[in-house]
Amino acid sequence: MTFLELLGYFNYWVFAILLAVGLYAVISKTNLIKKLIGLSIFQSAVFLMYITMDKVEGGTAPIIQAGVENPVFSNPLPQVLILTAIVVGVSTLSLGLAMVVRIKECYGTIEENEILDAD
Amino acid sequence: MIDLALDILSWILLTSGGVFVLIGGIGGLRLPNFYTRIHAASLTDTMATLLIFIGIILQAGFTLASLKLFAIMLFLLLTGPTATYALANAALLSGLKPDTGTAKDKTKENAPE
Amino acid sequence: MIYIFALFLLTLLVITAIAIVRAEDLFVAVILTSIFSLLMAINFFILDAADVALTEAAVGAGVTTVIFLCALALTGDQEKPQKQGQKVALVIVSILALVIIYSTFDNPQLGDPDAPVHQHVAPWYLEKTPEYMDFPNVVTAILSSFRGYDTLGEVFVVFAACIGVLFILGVSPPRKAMQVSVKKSGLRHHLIPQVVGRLLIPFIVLFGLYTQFHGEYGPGGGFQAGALIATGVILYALLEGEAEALRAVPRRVLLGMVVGGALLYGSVGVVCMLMGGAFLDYSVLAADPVWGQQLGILIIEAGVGMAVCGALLSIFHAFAARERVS
Amino acid sequence: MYILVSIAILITMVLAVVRALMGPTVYDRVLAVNVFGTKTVLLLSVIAFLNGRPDFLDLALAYALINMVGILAVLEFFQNRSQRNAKAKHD
Repeated sequence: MTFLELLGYFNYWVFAILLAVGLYAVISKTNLIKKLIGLSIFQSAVFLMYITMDKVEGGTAPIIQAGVENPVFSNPLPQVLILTAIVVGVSTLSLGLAMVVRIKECYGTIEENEILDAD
Repeated sequence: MIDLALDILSWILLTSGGVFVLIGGIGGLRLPNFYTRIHAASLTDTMATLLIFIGIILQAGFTLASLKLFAIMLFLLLTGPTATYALANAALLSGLKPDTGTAKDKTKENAPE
Repeated sequence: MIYIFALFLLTLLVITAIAIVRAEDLFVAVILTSIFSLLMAINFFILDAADVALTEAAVGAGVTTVIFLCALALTGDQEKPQKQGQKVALVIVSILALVIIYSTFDNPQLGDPDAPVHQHVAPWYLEKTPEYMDFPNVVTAILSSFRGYDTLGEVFVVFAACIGVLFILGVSPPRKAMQVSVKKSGLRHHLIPQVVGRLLIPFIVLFGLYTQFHGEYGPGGGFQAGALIATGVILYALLEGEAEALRAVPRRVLLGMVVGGALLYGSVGVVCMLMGGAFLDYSVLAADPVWGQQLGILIIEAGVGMAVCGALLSIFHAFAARERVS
Repeated sequence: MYILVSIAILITMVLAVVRALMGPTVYDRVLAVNVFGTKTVLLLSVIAFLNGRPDFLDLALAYALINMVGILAVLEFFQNRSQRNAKAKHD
């Protein structure tokens, strides 16, 4: 396997590393907002994987141009899935943040271990 | 003939724009404190934006794309200096002194209002 | 060549992500998140996903940052240093990353035209869009017509999340406000940002409307337009104070937009059924099936735009109002 | 030619990210974000021409319009935080 062929997998590696970084924040940080930031990194990693899958060598974005012979287009389907997922991601993220705000008001802290101690 | 002249002109503009971008980046990294850094970054930003966009517009010719490019250039020229102004003003108001060299994240919070 | 750029940018993405997780000041983490979002958008653009990149731009540059900042203002922004459990977590996620990297060698390479993803329905969508809808943007066609059920579901998720935030933050806070201080909110005493901002807001809203109605021909659509217009109103709130923005676009209107947008989408489906077609089959809406498709897509994109814009703004106002009270 | 310019922009982006990671003040980080945003607009415009699809300039236009919103929001909230901290210290 040549070096250039290996580079064809680079996007997937970045996906794996981002996934790990996000998961690390979610499971090891005690601060709830940091957990949510980690969750959004995790989410971005998944977006990146889907968008990596849609690429076709030599293709362009799937918007049909007039007067181009035999156009090659990237796959539009993953794009549709991710497009909606980004907006949904923001609204669910803010739902999480709203819960964190309420937790802060009830417990006076957003550190997970202190909340567990207070219970 | 005109085409060649336009090409050469746009290449010159693009290259000099690239040089300005680089100078701004290096200045933003290497200069010693915040106010010198903002100076380096904002001035070169404006210049590079002008040069690069005029360069691309010359390449694009008279199309819808060049109209959009012109709009982008206009908005960048409006927002870039504004953001820099707001930033420098906020820094000054929060008590970051222009002449004391470097400051850490924490120190300026107990600086006088 | 462009792949080498992507390599560069992806490496930066990883570095930024690690820095975000390591930052102890949550404020810094949020600032770095905006760089992360910019990098993500460029990567999407390089990977040919113009619509997705526009969505990421519209959402990531303004709305996400503002909502995070509002939450930080309410919860405090310093992270306590950790005591234990980090080593174990690090080992677990490293193993996970290695396993995923090992498994990626079975994936098709980047840009492989024979990959299984490109064989199933995607070619059919690309082929049939000009015939059924007669407009160039295949992404919009799939989003609003071929997979209209999905999008309906997503709109209702946004709607539900918005209702959830309003329920959670709508209750009165346990401790009453200690002193009612009229905060000098807004960048009111900064003349230059205010003038330029006022100049920009109409253009942002105009550009939002352009993405809304040009979505069939270029990158854009309801989701992007909703986020862009919401960003414009948020800019107004930053400049003039949140109460002023609420006076310009009252909460009733926002809730009406959320509910009305979602209902508009659903009712188009019902009208399709009444006119003898299947749910969300727009071909029956006009005499010519192509026109029917275009009409249906126009209406439901408007519904999506309204719902998203209203939801994001309601969420923003819910957080901001909380800050004013406490 | 476009490639040379985009390489220059990319290098500047790296430098800006380094500045954003190093700090030391929050203002330095915000400045880095601002520089990064402008460079993103430039890079997107150049890439659109490099790919031969100049009709995708919408993305650069979106960033040119709304990049300032994030910066202003950060400044606004940072000032509020400084005021809060000063008040907390005063009490």
